[in-house]
Amino acid sequence: MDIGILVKEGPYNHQASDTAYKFAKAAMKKGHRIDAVFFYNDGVNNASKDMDPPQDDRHIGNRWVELCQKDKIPMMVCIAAAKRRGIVDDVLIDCGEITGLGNFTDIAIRNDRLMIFGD
Amino acid sequence: MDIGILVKEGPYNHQASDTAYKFAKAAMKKGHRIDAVFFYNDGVNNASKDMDPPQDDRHIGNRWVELCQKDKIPMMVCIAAAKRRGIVDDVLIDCGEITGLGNFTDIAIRNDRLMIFGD
Amino acid sequence: MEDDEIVKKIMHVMRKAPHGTIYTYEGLEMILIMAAYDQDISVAFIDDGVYALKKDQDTEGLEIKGFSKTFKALDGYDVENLYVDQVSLEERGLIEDDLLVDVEVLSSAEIGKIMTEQDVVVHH
Amino acid sequence: MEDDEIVKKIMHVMRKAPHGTIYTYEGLEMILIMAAYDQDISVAFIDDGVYALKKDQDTEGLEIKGFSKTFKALDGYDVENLYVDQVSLEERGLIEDDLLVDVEVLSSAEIGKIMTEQDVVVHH
Amino acid sequence: MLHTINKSPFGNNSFETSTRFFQPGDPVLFIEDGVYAVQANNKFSGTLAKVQKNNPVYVLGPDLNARGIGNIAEGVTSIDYEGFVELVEEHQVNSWL
Amino acid sequence: MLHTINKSPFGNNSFETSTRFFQPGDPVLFIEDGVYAVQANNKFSGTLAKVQKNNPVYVLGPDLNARGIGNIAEGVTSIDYEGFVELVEEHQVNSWL
Repeated sequence: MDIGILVKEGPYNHQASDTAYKFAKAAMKKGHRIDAVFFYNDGVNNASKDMDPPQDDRHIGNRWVELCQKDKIPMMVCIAAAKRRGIVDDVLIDCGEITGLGNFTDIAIRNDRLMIFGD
Repeated sequence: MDIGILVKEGPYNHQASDTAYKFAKAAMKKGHRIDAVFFYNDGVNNASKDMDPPQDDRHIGNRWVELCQKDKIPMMVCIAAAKRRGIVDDVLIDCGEITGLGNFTDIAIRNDRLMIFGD
Repeated sequence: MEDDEIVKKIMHVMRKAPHGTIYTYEGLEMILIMAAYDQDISVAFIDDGVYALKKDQDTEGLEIKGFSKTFKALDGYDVENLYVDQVSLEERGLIEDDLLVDVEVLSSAEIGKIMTEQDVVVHH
Repeated sequence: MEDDEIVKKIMHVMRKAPHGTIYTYEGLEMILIMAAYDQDISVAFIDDGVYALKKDQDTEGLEIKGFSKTFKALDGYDVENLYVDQVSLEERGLIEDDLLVDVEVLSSAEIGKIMTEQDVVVHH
Repeated sequence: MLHTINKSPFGNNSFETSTRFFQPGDPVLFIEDGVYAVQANNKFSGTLAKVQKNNPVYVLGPDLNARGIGNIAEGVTSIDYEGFVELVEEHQVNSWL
Repeated sequence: MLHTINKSPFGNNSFETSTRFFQPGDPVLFIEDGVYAVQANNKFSGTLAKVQKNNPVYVLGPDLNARGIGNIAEGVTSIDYEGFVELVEEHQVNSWL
């Protein structure tokens, strides 16, 4: 199955990013394809490259980079939501891309499922 | 009266930043002193210098800079909360300062009131 | 594009109050973009989401950008299926005439049935 | 410092469930720092905040850092006034023995009275 | 002690919970999405009326206007941000987030 | 259609509201703070029992464990993330945020 993922909350403050990641890993393990992860609302803060959590905690930013680099899943950030919140190219994680809601619409349309994680 | 302010949510996504700003302006108008604004939890995202909201909307980042530069109110960002979320010196608004919860404790102790805005 | 001929049923659900959080506003921005894609789009207003349609909203005193009137534009974008949950309206002491736009007031069961027919449901 | 001799009554209120959001965890971090400042600190657990003290929390399956055991350390920091709202406990089918630490279970009115005596109340 | 409530009573339990903790005479101020609690004739009118027996109730007018809520319960005082500051001058603050 | 609920029923109305919209047979999955809804013998046990008459109820085990909730209502099936994926294979998804 092809699955799109929408993340609507920022890292650490809400569990949404964690659940989305764990779901994506489990889905791939079962042979499904994750088409893209799209960040909206405060979710755009997931794409910040400068997260530096305590050593004994998970690194949410690195998880997205891993999914992108190893599993070739595009990490898309909504430009309108990102501009409001100060997420610009300079602070973006490797292989994060700033894009529009049109791309999100394509994701919603072309996949078998759209999984939404938020608050 | 001396008033400390704690902001616990990020800009735009929640009204907390707006209410805090409007309260601070009204308090100063009535002759009170705002001792400091401290950002905690997702509130640290208020200190991002790169916000670029639509022209016809308010600019929350610039409001904090104005309070800091014109009214000399320190804008303090909790280091632990900021590191988790990728708020580092490079992305900080002018005159924002990254500091610790010890400074917040001082703010809570030395002021007549602590005003808290969040979700 | 490959998706040109796919028409999916996409429902947006507004369940939060306007202004206290951005979800309704950014939800509306998403709907306006999606409306250009010739999909079968509907919007359901449930719980505090019905307050998004309340007449007479004036955000000037907050210095926050208002957007309630944008709901009136949905019709022009061919987003015509606006469902309002009757229980939500009644709990809030509101009637249809309190709302900015023409809507279909339905029972929760009726909206629930339409929900199950969707390919995608997005809560804002 | 100028504040050396001021002792203020500061109450932290935990009202949210752990793990779904970070408020409880970052609230606890704040309390641990404040505890070093010789203030009169108390913590009230109300609503889902009582779940923060539930025994047997194991976050390994979420790969999220657990922190419930840190509540046990509060005693060592001289944060000894831990109040739990009885109604909140009962609504959740919990008893004192379900909690990780020794607490004082009080009525809402009793906690309300203590609240009014505070210089600062911080909800997390 | 001034209690502020900033969440809609429909979506969140903070209003209903907070009422258990109010002391007689404590002023209560509704702000942000909390202002829906003072809308006349809604599901929470009974809860609000009970609070009003022992507590003066205020609402932040700019938040009401933003939400188009013109019809508020009798006895509720609408104030602006300066009125908010005046309440804070008189009382310590308990913000029910 | 699979319904997921991620908020505590105590703090937020999403569980109670969602029940009005479930169609008979729709599976319901509690995740994140939503899992408190399946804790045995709490305030929402009656609401849950009513849902169970018409809908199979699942809960995400890792979220239960994280919260130390060992005692869950009879008839609720605990699953892991792979079980979550299996439900998604079978159904379109409605996440009640």
